[in-house]
Amino acid sequence: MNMNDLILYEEPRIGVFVCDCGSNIAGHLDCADVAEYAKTLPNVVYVKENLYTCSEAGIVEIKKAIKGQNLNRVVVASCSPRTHQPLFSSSCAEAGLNPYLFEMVNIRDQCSWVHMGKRDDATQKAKELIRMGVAKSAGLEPQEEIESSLVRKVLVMGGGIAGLSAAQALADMGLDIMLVEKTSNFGGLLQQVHQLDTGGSARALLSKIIDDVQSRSNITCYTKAIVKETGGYIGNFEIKIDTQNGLIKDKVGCIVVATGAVPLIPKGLFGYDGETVISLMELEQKLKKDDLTARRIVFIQCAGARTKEREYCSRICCMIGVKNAMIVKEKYPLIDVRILYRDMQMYGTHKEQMLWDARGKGIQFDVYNPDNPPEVKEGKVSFFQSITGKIIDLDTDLVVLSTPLVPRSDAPAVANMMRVPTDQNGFFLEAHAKLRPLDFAADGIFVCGSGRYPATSTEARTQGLGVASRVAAILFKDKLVKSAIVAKINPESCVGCKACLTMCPYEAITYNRDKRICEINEILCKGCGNCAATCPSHSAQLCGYKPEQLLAQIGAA
Amino acid sequence: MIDIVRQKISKLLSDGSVKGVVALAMANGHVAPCLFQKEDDLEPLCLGDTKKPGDARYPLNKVLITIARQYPEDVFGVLVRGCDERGLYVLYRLNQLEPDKVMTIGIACPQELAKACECKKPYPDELVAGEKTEGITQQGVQDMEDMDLSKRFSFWKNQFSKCVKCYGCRDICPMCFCRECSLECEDIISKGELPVDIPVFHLTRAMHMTDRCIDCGLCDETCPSGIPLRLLYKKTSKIMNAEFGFTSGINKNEQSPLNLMGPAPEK
Amino acid sequence: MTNDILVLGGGIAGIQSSLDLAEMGFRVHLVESLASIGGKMAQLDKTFPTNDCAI
Amino acid sequence: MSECNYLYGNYCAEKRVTVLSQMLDFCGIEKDRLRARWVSSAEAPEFVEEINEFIDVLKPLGPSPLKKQTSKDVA
Repeated sequence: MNMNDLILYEEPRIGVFVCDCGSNIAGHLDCADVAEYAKTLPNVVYVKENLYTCSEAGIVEIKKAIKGQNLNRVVVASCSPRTHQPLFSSSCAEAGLNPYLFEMVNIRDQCSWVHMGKRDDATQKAKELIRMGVAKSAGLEPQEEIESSLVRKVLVMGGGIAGLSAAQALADMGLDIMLVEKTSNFGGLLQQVHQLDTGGSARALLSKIIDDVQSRSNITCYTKAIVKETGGYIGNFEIKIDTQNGLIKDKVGCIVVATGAVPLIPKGLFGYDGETVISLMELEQKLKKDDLTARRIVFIQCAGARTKEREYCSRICCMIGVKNAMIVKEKYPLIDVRILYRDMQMYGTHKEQMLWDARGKGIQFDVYNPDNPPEVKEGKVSFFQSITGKIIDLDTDLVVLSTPLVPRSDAPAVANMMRVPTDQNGFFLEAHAKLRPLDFAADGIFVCGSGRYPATSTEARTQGLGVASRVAAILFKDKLVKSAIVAKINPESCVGCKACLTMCPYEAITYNRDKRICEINEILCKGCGNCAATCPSHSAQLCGYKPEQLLAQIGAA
Repeated sequence: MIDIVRQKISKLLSDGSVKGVVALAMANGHVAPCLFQKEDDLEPLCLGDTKKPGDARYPLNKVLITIARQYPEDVFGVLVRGCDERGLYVLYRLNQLEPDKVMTIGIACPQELAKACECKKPYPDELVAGEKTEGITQQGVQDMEDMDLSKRFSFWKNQFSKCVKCYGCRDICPMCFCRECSLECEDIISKGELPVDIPVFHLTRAMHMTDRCIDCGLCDETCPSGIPLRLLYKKTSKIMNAEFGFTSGINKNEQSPLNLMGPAPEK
Repeated sequence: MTNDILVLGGGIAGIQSSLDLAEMGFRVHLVESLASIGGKMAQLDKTFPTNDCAI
Repeated sequence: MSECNYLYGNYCAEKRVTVLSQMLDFCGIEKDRLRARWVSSAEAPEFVEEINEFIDVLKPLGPSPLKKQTSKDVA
């Protein structure tokens, strides 16, 4: 019997640490009273109130108490477990306590924040939440972390600027890369662009990167190829790629999704016909071919964006619109250029200056109202100018619609294959907007470029390089260690009804025909608990969230 | 009818297509489930009729599961009525029996039995003997729904209070096959206390029956306290049908919406 | 070549770089001119859009 | 709903809640006592609004007539 098993048979000795969070918590509820109350709870042998539990001093306090008071469970009542659970549980581990014997109670978000100004209520609720946390902690069991091996190879899906950049950076680190592009050319959306906002040619930038990528011996390029299947898990993904030379099966350690987005084709919007009313990307083509005969051009921004169907701001169209307006004006100074907009989104280095420069060049900007949008009719754009309160008619021979980038039509299929989520607009959704902006919640899969959200070429490249660093942080380790918060199936009670199997979004459950039971691959399991909720006989349970632990918590409520 | 059944069983056994047939036998004046393995031992075979047709019904599927667990590679025959066949479909879905390891001998129920069972489909898809008769339209659920909330509450509270926690409903149910049962989980159901936890005990069971109940009525027949359990499960079936267009046991290759990922299908 | 890396500035960018580099197995020296790391981010209370505590 | 980090879990839960709420109603228990809403961690005001609304619904209903007398108040 090892140490961990012994803990199960010991009486719980619970230590409770109540955090003031400066005045963030203590300002709105009586932490001292809460701490006093915690002392009265069953199995609680030690209680301490800290100014900042997460500070160096607070952590030392916890470690000291684990050793000095022989604690075998630790409860911290403070802020959000999402940000601080890792710190506290690893501190427990450093003091020799299994990190899974730690429980966190969120008395900041759930008490001081939501009941601000109701000190007594907030205090009372904090007591109740701690009572629940303590009840649950008594039933916690130590868990062993799961280790697995790693394949030092990376699959990059998408050969646009984001994917190319990721591949380049990963190749620099000496990793093997499989770069898969659906079309016959690398370069993605940037291929359609004429000039960059910095003045250089998009072609020149792309060629430089593509040549470099193609010259690397550790990057294998596949064009006209599609990733058919992805299975396995972080460190050991099994992939199938449909290439021009047949199906390729391989194993990779991480996957980068850089599948990009596409400009909306504004069919049915503002009289779009592809000739006198065109999209921004079609204008780029015209500029490329030096084929611009118009005398008066009107840009309409937010065409098809920030509407009922597409509520989001594609945020790069303002810059592209202004950039192109300036290129037109520089090349053909006699052309009359007007931009009709709702709001201007010109963020980042030099972009605000670019807007002023554009005005200086004689480009006219006018605000339109989305409730009363411009009308395009036979060589005329009419719009309601709110400043003057008049309808203005503009004679024009070319209308350019600034349309948003929209998710690719196959994005849902990719999301489905990789088992990653998309947001309400259909773009891929990262694990956490602040803490993990390039990671998916599914371990070992990353996202960069416009597949996540419309990005400029600079942003896409930055994200591509960033992803490389995230991947390297995983693949340069000797082995993988994974959280033990996974589901387990009791082989004794499982009747093999496969109900859990169909409910597992991560395909972590397989049916063992010989034993006639379902089994969980712990590396694939993300701990979502679907199986536990489905299993009729409670055979599938989520470690750390077993029914008896949760019911103890509810019972104490 | 019994002669056709006997012939069929005899044929299956003699040509070796099954290892045995689960059916009913009459012995010492009692009807009981029996595994017939020899064609010349079919004398006691019966269809459960004593005073009137089918008045001794047994969950033969349940017996079959036990046998199949022991002999997973062998094929067995089983005597099925409409309800039994529905049960088989659910058990195929839940991987408790494999379709290619089961041979059914389907018999249709006479109108009298269909009426007594309030059976919506008193014959199996694969029929060997008997004449198909009309299904019976059901009323109970609607009547209950028409009562007002407080009436319903006192009705069920009254009914559930009668429960003696004998687990008869679970033990007879052909759709119950778990090795460990939620109804014996002490965290949910307190032990050694009567009345049972109202409504936790019966609602837990009802929730587990949601996509499984094949409306055979054995629970009602079994309950010593006369609790109208079937009415409860009928309601779950009605919800499943109204919300997800699903009825358990009418399709051999059915999929339960509760065990499919993603949103409910469009109504 | 040594395997040591110097990161100048202990704001969110410097901290994240240091963490990722440390994960990769490098020895990182993170230098901050002030008494504590965290930079501008550490002065924020809650951050948009997740309302997480910045600290 | 489609933004769950665990992909489909919330849809699966929604289906079960649909059944349970109607079963409660069938047994004569106010189905308003059960409520499932999906509020992301970024939607604090929505969460507060939901809870307050739920409290307003629950208060007139009062404690459940089925609530057992327990000695859980340990303090």
